[in-house]
Amino acid sequence: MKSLQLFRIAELSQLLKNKSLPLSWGLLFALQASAQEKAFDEAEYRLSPLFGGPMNTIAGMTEWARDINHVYGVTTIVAVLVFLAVSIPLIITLYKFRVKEEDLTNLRPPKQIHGNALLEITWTIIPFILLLFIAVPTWQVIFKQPDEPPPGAMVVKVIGHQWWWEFQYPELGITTANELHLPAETPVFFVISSADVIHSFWIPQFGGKVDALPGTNVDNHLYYVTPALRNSDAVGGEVYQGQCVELCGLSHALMRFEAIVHKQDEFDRWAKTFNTAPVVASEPEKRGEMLFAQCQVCHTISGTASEDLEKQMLSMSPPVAKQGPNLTDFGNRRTLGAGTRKNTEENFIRWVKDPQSIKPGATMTPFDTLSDDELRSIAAYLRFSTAKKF
Amino acid sequence: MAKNLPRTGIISWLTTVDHKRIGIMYAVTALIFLLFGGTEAMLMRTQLIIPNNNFLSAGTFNGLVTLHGTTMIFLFVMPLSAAFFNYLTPLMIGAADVAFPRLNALSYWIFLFGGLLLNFSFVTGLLPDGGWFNYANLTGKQYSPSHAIDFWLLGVQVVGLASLIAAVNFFVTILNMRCKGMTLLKMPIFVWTTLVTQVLLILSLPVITVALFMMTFDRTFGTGFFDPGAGGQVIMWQHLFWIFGHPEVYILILPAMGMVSEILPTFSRKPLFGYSVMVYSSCAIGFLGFAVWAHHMFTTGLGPWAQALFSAATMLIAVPTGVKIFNWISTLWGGQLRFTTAMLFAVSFIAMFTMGGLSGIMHSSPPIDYQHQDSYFVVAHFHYVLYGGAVMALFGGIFYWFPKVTGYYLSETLGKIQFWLYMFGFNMTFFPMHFMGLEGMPRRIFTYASDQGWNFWNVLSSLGAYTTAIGGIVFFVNIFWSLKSGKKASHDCWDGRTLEWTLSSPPPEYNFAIDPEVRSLDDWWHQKYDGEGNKRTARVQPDVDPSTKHVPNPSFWPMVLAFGILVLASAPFFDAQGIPLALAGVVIMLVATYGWSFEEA
Amino acid sequence: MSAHEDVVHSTVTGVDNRKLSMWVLIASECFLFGSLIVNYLINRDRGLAGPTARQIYDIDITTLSTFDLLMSSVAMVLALHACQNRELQKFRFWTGMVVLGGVIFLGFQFYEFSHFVHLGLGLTTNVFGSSFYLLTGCHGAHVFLGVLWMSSILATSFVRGENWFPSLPLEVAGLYWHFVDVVWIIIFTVVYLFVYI
Amino acid sequence: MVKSEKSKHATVKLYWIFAGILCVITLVEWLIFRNEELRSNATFMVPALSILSLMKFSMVCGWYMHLRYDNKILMKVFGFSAFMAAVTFGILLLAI
Repeated sequence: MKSLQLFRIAELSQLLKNKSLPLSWGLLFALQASAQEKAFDEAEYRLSPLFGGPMNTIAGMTEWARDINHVYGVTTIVAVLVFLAVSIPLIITLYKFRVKEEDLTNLRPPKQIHGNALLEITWTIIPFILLLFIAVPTWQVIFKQPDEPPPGAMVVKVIGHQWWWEFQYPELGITTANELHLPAETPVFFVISSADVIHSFWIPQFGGKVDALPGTNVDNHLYYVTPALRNSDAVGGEVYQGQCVELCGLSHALMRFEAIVHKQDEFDRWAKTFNTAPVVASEPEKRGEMLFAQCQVCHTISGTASEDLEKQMLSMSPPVAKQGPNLTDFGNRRTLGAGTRKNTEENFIRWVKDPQSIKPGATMTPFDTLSDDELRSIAAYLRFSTAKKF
Repeated sequence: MAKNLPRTGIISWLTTVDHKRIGIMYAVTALIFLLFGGTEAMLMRTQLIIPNNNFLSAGTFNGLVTLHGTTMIFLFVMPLSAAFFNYLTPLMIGAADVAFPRLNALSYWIFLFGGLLLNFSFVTGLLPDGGWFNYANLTGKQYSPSHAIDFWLLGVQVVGLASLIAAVNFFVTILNMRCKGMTLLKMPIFVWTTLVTQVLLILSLPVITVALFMMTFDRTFGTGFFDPGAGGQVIMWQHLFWIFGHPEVYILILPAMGMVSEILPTFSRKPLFGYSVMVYSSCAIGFLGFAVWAHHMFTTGLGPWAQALFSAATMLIAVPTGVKIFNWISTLWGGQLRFTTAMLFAVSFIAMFTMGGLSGIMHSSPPIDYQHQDSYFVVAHFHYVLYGGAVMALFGGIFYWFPKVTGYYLSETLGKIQFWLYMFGFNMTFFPMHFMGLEGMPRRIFTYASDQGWNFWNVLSSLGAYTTAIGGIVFFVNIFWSLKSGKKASHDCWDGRTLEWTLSSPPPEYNFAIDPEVRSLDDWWHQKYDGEGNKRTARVQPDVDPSTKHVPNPSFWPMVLAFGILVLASAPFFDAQGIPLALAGVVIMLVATYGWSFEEA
Repeated sequence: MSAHEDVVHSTVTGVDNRKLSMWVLIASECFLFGSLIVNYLINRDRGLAGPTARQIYDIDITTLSTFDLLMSSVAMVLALHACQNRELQKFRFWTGMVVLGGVIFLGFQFYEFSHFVHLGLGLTTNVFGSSFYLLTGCHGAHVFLGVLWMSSILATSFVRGENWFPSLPLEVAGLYWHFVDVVWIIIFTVVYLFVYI
Repeated sequence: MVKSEKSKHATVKLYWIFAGILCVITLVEWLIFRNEELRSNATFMVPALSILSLMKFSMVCGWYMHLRYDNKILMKVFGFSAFMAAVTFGILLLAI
């Protein structure tokens, strides 16, 4: 246990200064024990905007999200109007009919009115009409989601695991994890399921969430056309953020992923090079490749022995799936640990040595017996050999 | 034996079957559990005040999420409502006690033991961490191997049993024990909402009982009801849970609505506007409440038709609710409004509940729900309903009836300080949560990164939570101060309208010396004022020699029987070694039932 | 049973508190058995291993036990009738018959359960079995409680002597007993007779 | 307000008649089930046996439990809950 320390007062005070809030409140609770690591790494603490963060539901980048926002907009208008219709009369009443306690003894009670049928019927009927304004667009949107992949749609299988995401492209023969690569302006049909407990698949800017349920014949679907690129010259794609939104155990908060939208030709190149074998160039990478033999029980890299092992395991009866995420394009990934850390050597080594310190409850075995040199070799192999240019 | 039990001192409280004392015990217990639930909330808000915080571990946070929700619902709001049912229902309908006084005591003891069982998880360090909804299959043996989840399952099971017994008791009391002249449509509105609440409890609790049994079987005996690997379905738990869970929402809010409907007329000196419509709308809310459960499951892939129908049914609930809100405002209109603390809480209920109701209508639309489900927007929504709504009304009720129960007013000064701290703190805590939700912050996450746009709102929210905590401390100080040196209250201390105000404060053990008889709704008011509003002499209930009135005998057996249930419910924690414990529990229950049967009531 | 057991208290609705509360409990049980039956229907064909419903149900035995439970209901109304008419021998006889009917039913159920276990369907074999045992076991537990209740009335009758005619407690117990019978009527149709649908 | 309920109960003879009908219905149900073609025919079985079952149900509830003679409030309590249970679980069967 580390000793008690003042937690990041500087950060808090900066925050409070910028927003000119009374600092004294925060200081009261500024004591905390610092026993564990931060969950996400942060190069610098920065103030993100109040609205329009990476997970915002308002931006609506796809047609589907905009449909939802349309219903939301209409409903919000109705709600605000109703709120005004309640609060203004309420405030007027409270102001108009207030009486001082000491005057009360001299006052006769007011007229004892027991009701007014006409008024009560009126405010029974008006909500009905208002509800229609919400109900009609609601029903229009509900029925927009197809049951089957529409012709021309790309199918992506989304599988939730404790606590990472698996993405399969059956038409392209690709299996990857925690990074969802999508071509721009393309219809995509997601088939969503879970390998263990219930998760929920959500990219807020693309539209609503859908639960990932475990079991057979319980796949859920989601369909939309991916957004156009905001900057048509974007190299490496444009990144959107997603996260699991159903309580799925200890590290539920640490189950993020990124959706990366590419130009069509860039996506095609990504798909084409994806399954090519890693290029092992330097000496540490070679050592790393050897050491990876103990990782392949759980992880697969296409074009290596680990892929053959996976095929073997899947052909057994009953088939055995590998427990860990597919690492074929690990070198290209921006993050590790399902979007919790940047993909740096330091973070990588920390992860392999002690995954649970980053992600409580993670099922990966801690490889804390490996020497620093071995760890750096595996890092080199995974971070450089699998980083394929596309 | 029973007759010789003392009527004062600690033993008298353990053996009491007096509905008023049981009501007080419910209230005290609920307020103690409020301290638990509140502390849990403060710890969570402290963890979330800054991004990437490590004040709490992931496991502790998930446990606190679960226990906060469960405690606040099952161990605070429900029993505090039950405290009011207990204390007020017999007084309002002019009865000497409830229909089954000993069963009433049994309910309390079962509830207490259930609450203790749930919170015993703190002692063992195994906090149940499946959320208050305890979704399968995360909570199955495979993914939650320790006994943590069992604390939740068995605790809720036991508390549910208490509610069921109490519900049967109050239903029969209200139907059968009304005084002369009190037809159903002359009952105070609080009694009506109590009645509807009991119906909801009677019909919905068995469903959660079955669901809890199924999960207990899954975890204890290895069945696979909710295990996809064995052919079970995880979605079945959600259906069963929400068939109970949605009526449960109305179980929490209807008593609050009833209290507000009692407080507003008193402090505006006008009758409740549209009494009969208020009655029908309460019934309509209760009835529709059974047909909307799947709106909690819009993202689980119900299919468009089910979504359309459940969303339509959900929207319909807005109609009776809206009627209520406008009727409350009309009650105030033209009145003589006295802003006592009770009145302030009741008025704030209208405003806060409206906000919660409106964000509720938003979620009745599945597309909006796809975006808001399991985000902080939902957290904001239901706290506006249950905290801004139910809890504010309950505090209003405490301020309103405290003088009746104890004979002393609560301090108005401290009360108003508490009220404004609550109003300010509550809105500061939960209004920003709408924005967190719109910014995509998921519920039940123990930490978040700093670049998500959630930082500012979280700071605001946590500071608001601390403000309410101070309000809570003021409240507890108020109680102790007022009991010691508060202003003494007379019979009819607020110029009330219902029968309990004809009794002394506190009322005698036998309640009514003369059996009351009513001619109209708000009979007591009409005894005090003629049609022109001129005061006339009305007689309060006289005090008589208690020995001339029959009151039910105290009994130990309810507590013993409840203890037997606790012993039985503890058996699964000991796995195979639990069988003798279970048998011991059954034996205790049988002995208690035997003793109970042959004891003079 | 308290000293006041046969005093019908004056109530607003005219129904004694105990009787009304039994009906309210029955109302609650509708939801209890409703969810158990629906759970059975949903899980009936979802068993991944072990025998299926069609393979193991024995309709002849179940018809007999249904018949037995129906007859115990007849005994129940006759016992109540005798009690109300203060006919001691008949009251004791028919109350005894109710107990006997319940015990025979439990015997049938014990036979059925052990037969199924013998055929390879345990509580945890598959979700069909779990749902079946949960539903019929819960019903059986109700019957068992009824048997305890009725035998305690019978025993009390012998203790209290020939002037003890507990019409109201017997009527309340009877309501419970009949409701358990009614539940079985539904279970018999939905669980056993619909097995091929 | 205490009503004398004894006078309104059915007679012993009626109880025995109903017992006979209950047995006959059960026998008919058993016979139908013995027919291997009929028992897997859902369009026949579900309505036919539901009606038979409901007949038994209403006989026991109405006469043996005295609902027909007794205070109407009991009918309301039981009818409402049975109706609510049927609707709720009907919806559940359709929705799942």
